[in-house]
Amino acid sequence: MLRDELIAGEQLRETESELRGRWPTGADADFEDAVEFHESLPGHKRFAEVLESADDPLLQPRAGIPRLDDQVELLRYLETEGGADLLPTTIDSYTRDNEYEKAAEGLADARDSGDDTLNGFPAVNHGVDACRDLIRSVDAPVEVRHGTPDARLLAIVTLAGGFQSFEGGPVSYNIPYTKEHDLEETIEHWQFVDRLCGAYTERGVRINREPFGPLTGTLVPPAIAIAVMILEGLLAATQGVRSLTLGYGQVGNVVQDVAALRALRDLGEEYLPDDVVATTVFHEWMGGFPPDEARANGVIGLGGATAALARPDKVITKSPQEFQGVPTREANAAGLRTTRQLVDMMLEQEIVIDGIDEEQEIIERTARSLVETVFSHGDGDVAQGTVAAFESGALDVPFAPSDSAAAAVLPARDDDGRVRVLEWGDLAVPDEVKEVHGARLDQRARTEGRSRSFRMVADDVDAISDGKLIGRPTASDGDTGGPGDGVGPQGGESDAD
Amino acid sequence: MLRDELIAGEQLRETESELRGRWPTGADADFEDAVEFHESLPGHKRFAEVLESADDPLLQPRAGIPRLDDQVELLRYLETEGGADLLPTTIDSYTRDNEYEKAAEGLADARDSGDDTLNGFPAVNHGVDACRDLIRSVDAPVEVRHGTPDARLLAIVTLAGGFQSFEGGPVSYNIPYTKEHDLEETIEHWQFVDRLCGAYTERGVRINREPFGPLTGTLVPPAIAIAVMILEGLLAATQGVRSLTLGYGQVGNVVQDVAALRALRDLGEEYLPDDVVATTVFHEWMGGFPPDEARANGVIGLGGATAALARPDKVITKSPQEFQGVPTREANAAGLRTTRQLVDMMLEQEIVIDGIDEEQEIIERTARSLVETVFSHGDGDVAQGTVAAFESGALDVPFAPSDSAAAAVLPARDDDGRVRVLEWGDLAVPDEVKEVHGARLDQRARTEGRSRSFRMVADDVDAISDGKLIGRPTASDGDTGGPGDGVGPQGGESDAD
Amino acid sequence: MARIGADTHMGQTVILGVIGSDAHVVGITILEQALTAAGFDVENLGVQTAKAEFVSAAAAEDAGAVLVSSLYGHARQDCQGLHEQLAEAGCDAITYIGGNLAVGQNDWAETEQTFRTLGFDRVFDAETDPEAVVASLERDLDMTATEPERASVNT
Amino acid sequence: MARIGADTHMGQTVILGVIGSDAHVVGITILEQALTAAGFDVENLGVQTAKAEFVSAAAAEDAGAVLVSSLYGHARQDCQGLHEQLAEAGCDAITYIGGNLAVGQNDWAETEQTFRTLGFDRVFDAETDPEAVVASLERDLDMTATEPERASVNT
Ligand code: B12
Ligand code: B12
Repeated sequence: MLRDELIAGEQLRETESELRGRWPTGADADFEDAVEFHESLPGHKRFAEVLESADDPLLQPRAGIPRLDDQVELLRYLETEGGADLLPTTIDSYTRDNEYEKAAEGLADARDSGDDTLNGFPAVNHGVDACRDLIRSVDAPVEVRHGTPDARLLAIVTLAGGFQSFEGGPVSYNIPYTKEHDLEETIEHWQFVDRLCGAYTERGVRINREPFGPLTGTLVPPAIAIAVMILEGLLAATQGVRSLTLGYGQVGNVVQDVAALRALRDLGEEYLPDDVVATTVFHEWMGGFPPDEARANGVIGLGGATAALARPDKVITKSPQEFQGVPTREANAAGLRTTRQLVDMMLEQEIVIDGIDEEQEIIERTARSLVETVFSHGDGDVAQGTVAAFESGALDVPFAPSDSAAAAVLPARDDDGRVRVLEWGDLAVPDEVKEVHGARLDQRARTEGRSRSFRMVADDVDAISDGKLIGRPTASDGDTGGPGDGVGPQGGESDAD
Repeated sequence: MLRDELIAGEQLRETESELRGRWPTGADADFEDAVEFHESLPGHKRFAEVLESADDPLLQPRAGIPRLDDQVELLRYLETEGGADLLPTTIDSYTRDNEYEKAAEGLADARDSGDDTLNGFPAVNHGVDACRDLIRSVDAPVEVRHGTPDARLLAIVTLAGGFQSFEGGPVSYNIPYTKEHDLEETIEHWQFVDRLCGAYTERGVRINREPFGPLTGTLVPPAIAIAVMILEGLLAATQGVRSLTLGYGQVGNVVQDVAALRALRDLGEEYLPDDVVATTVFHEWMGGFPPDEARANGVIGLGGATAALARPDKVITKSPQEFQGVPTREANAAGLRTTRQLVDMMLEQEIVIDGIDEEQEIIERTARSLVETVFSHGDGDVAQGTVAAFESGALDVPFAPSDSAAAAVLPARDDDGRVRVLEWGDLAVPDEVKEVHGARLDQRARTEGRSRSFRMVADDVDAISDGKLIGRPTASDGDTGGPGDGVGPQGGESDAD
Repeated sequence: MARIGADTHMGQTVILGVIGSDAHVVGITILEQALTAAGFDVENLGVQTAKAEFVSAAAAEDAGAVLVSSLYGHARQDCQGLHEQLAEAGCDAITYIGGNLAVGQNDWAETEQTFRTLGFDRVFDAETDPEAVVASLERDLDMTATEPERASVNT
Repeated sequence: MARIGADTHMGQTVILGVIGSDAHVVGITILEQALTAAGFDVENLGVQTAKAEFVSAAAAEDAGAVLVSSLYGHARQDCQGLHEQLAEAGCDAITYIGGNLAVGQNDWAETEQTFRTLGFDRVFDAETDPEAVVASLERDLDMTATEPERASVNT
């Protein structure tokens, strides 16, 4: 039965060897050999060390394309031309689905055609040696970024391949990323991943783990994201992970973002064991971007400015081409440099903003209540509690596509642009908190002269891509019309009839 | 003798008719006819009305190219693709020097070659009808932006041509813009310009006047800029100007910028007559830009964010190509949209920053002392006092190229990035204020382990273009080396030897 | 655009889903809401929906339209053969596809052509306003009612 | 770069100024400071300096180098004939130009060629680090001392 307990060494080895048989490249992933490879890496390629010892926020982009040499070139470009401090390798969707066969086809196709026919780097297909080539060819630490519910084989191959940081977690890579994966099973799979990282850690190779904070990226109430980070952090710590980077995705309201980052840091310290080094990562806006690079630069600008105020350990940058598709390397590097300029210009300034403590207090209260409900749902066992709490809806994520989540929570912005909750579903939150949210949303409803409804949610989802923070009704919206997009009809269809 | 007194109607007419004879196009600038043309303009082309009645900051770019049809096309583009609320027409350098002959050559050259061989729109050469064509062809109010010490003929032609706002002033378009123009004479020339605007105003055509707040654009201490704005505002008010937009150029420290904008607004209200409607304009960073569009977008981002916090009535935007040269229209529009996105995302948020009152207090105290010294230098006459105060150095502008200014004041940033004064020259500032600045600069010197010197100034001048706010010494700087550029040697020379 | 009463499209079932292993759910959530508000009967298959699921749902409901969403960049691969399977199942529904249809910064005209060739009646980019989808569907579904030969275009 | 003692260049007068009606003063202020610190005798003519003033100052001081700055986009027009006038005045100084040398977003190679053709020995863009100017001057002025034929390049 699923329990939040250390996987026995024997079981680890057994599962590992079974998994290594699932795809030919698994055979090369020898643990001892891997430890040796990691030990051969210089200090500036050791992810946990570099991140934990940095004075200022480090910048990291997202980037992954199918072919090895292209990926190396891309990463080098982001390092030299973008000034990235930490590098990523984003994995393709087929690999995330464990469809290595399809990924192989895609990779072959990419090699033949020269096109990027996969949306990421199929690391399992490339195998251990190719990964080591990649690690050797760049000058910064590299993280595996993906979205894989069952990332066990991916972890085996990439960690043996010299990657020192691994993104994801059982909740954050299930709930936003899949429909049918069972949450209980996903937790088991991630316990294996964390245990593997723990095994490296025991041998002195402190693999960094980074739960994916932004979740669905779309108006996620900070407390929900923070609770998930704490839970995944606890599960990872049990398996021996000692370097944890807790994540948070910008919501766009400066006070709320700074408060949330602080709450994340404080609750991380409070809940995680003392022998874990916890750092934080701030993701620039993860929701829908404006379909215009100039406006997108404005969104990135607010991200950089917020990062400078919130001072996370790491910032994941966006590119001005986010709306359109996987960015060119130039656009990706541009996003890094725009962010860097803003962060560096603001970092030396002392800017103290009012009202952060109050917001932090309400975020912490809510997040604590969610974490505690998981404890009680599982009679003290975090693994069991997480499954049970999602089942009951006591823990929930808005816009979650997963069958394992109720997705009954609906967020909307208040009159100040802070993300509040419009529909709570069965979320385990104290009544006083609900009252605060309700009052704020009522205030917005009054300002806008309309009632609280899904229309607000739909309008808010589009707001930033339409150039505003809050999805106010526009003059052109009819009384019974569809969701206003704030800018009026745009874009669209293209048909030749 | 120069006095701050209303120019008599007769003298206005006399000077006007003399000036109209200086260049053939002057003949068409008939005042009565012009009043009629202005009256024919719809409300949304009336500059003062549009600006003064706006709820949110309006955005305006800079833009001027030689040929009329190109300029119209450019302005329309900035309106439709950039979303500019207010339009500019930037005048070329020859016209600014009253070298209409050379401007004519440049214009002919531009027409022949199709190249933009002038750095702006030679409005005097184009004449009244062409200006009216321009005004008719666009859908927003248009301002004349220039840098002309003797702008009398330019004002005659452009105001008759339907422009409703006119930038500049006797100090702000002399001290930063010329070497040899005599300040006393420049004041007389601007009294004429203001009187002409006043004459339109009396007839119901409220011409908006905008003293140029950024001055040399380079680390100008806010109090100096504000004092100049008050003085130019007073001089303009005497001549009957009733719509005044006081300007301020971003220094890059958020607290100082917000404080300065507030001080400008408050002192404007305090010193200017009640019948003047005073508005404010915030210029995005006017100093050296990074030689990289992505980084430039970061600078623009901080400008937009600061504008959203300071809430001026108008924002003058920069383009990501500022470093390189006159921007393409696409880049110009991009600067507008990046700013718009940031402003709109932040405007609905209430962000209250600490310490603004203290900074505002010190800025106001300093600015007041400068304004008062002018009053006393002139025995109560602002015009005389301005000349005398610049002569004595009691009023001064850093990096002023003009022989009329001492340019003895040297600014440098403190440890928080606020602009302070390193060398005061004879600036009329209370000792307590000097002590505050001194203490702050000493603190920086200690942080950097070097003494206060011109090196700091040089480093600060380059800092933003090198990616930082403060010009800290870098590891690569030798003890006796030249000014560090923060990024290391770059750019440069290109020789074929 | 004049709004058409909410009951006009009663009975016109529209199948909606995200194809392949794509999990981007926000777009179809918004679309479902807009279509429902406009009176369509929407069957939302959710994310990560296989081709076969689209086909069987369309056949079972005798759907007027099949709306395929794809954001993650693998749309072309995922839609291969969809129209052949729909035809085999005797389904003559109008088919739309929308979202972010290519990996990377591709040329839209090219992308559009790709999906027209695959058999889609209309191809929508990611800037699509939900109201535009409603308007198109209203047009196309009324059209199929009066001009039945329209269906042959798809088979 | 190893620094050369501050007295090395004593007596080597360098003329510095902004040409035409350009008033951008910050660049030459920084350059003056760097050149002075490096031991050059700098005669700073300031902004809005006419061609003739450059020529008479260079002749009067028997200058080793004439440094022309231009930021505002009219450099080409403003420098027309400068080298001919310098030659007439019997001045064989090294000439540099630097700053923002064209209106708009021009191609640098083309811009550089324009000013080489006008007679400048070196052309510097606006990214120039003052230390690079010092280094070039040190090189070029020492060179003229030992290789006098260098001057003929300019006449
Ligand atoms: C939020 C988001 C996520 C969230 C999704 C959460 C969730 N479960 O929904 C998370 C973070 C989990 C995520 C994951 C991934 N994402 Co994502 N994501 C986005 C983002 C930022 C916004 C999407 C969104 O919600 N928009 C708001 C909604 C309302 O708009 P929409 O989805 O576009 O839908 C509208 C229209 O497109 C249209 N429409 C959509 N479908 C249809 C169908 C029809 C028939 C019609 C008529 C119209 C229509 O109407 C809708 C309503 O207006 C976009 C970039 C962007 N657009 O800014 C990237 C983006 C779509 N993602 C991308 C990628 C690559 C991924 C990943 C593969 C990799 C990764 N980054 O981890 C994974 C994929 C996981 C998976 N298996 O699917 C790429 C796709 C690249 C491409 N196509 O070339 C994008 C463009 C980002 C980028 N620039 O790289 N993502
Ligand atoms: C500050 C500034 C102003 C201030 C100048 C105040 C003053 N009196 O100095 C003000 C606001 C008054 C101003 C006015 C104008 N400006 Co202006 N200004 C700038 C800005 C933002 C910074 C210039 C600066 O001080 N840089 C910092 C110093 C340290 O660097 P620098 O000047 O480039 O000098 C360095 C190098 O270029 C090099 N260098 C310079 N000269 C030389 C010479 C030699 C021999 C060598 C070796 C090296 C060298 O070394 C220097 C030290 O590192 C630039 C854009 C930018 N660069 O970001 C525009 C810019 C130069 N201005 C421009 C223009 C058009 C004008 C105006 C005509 C129009 C206007 N906007 O009002 C007027 C001109 C007035 C006039 N008669 O000259 C354009 C020029 C366009 C072009 N060349 O294509 C620019 C590029 C802005 C733009 N993108 O449109 N400006």
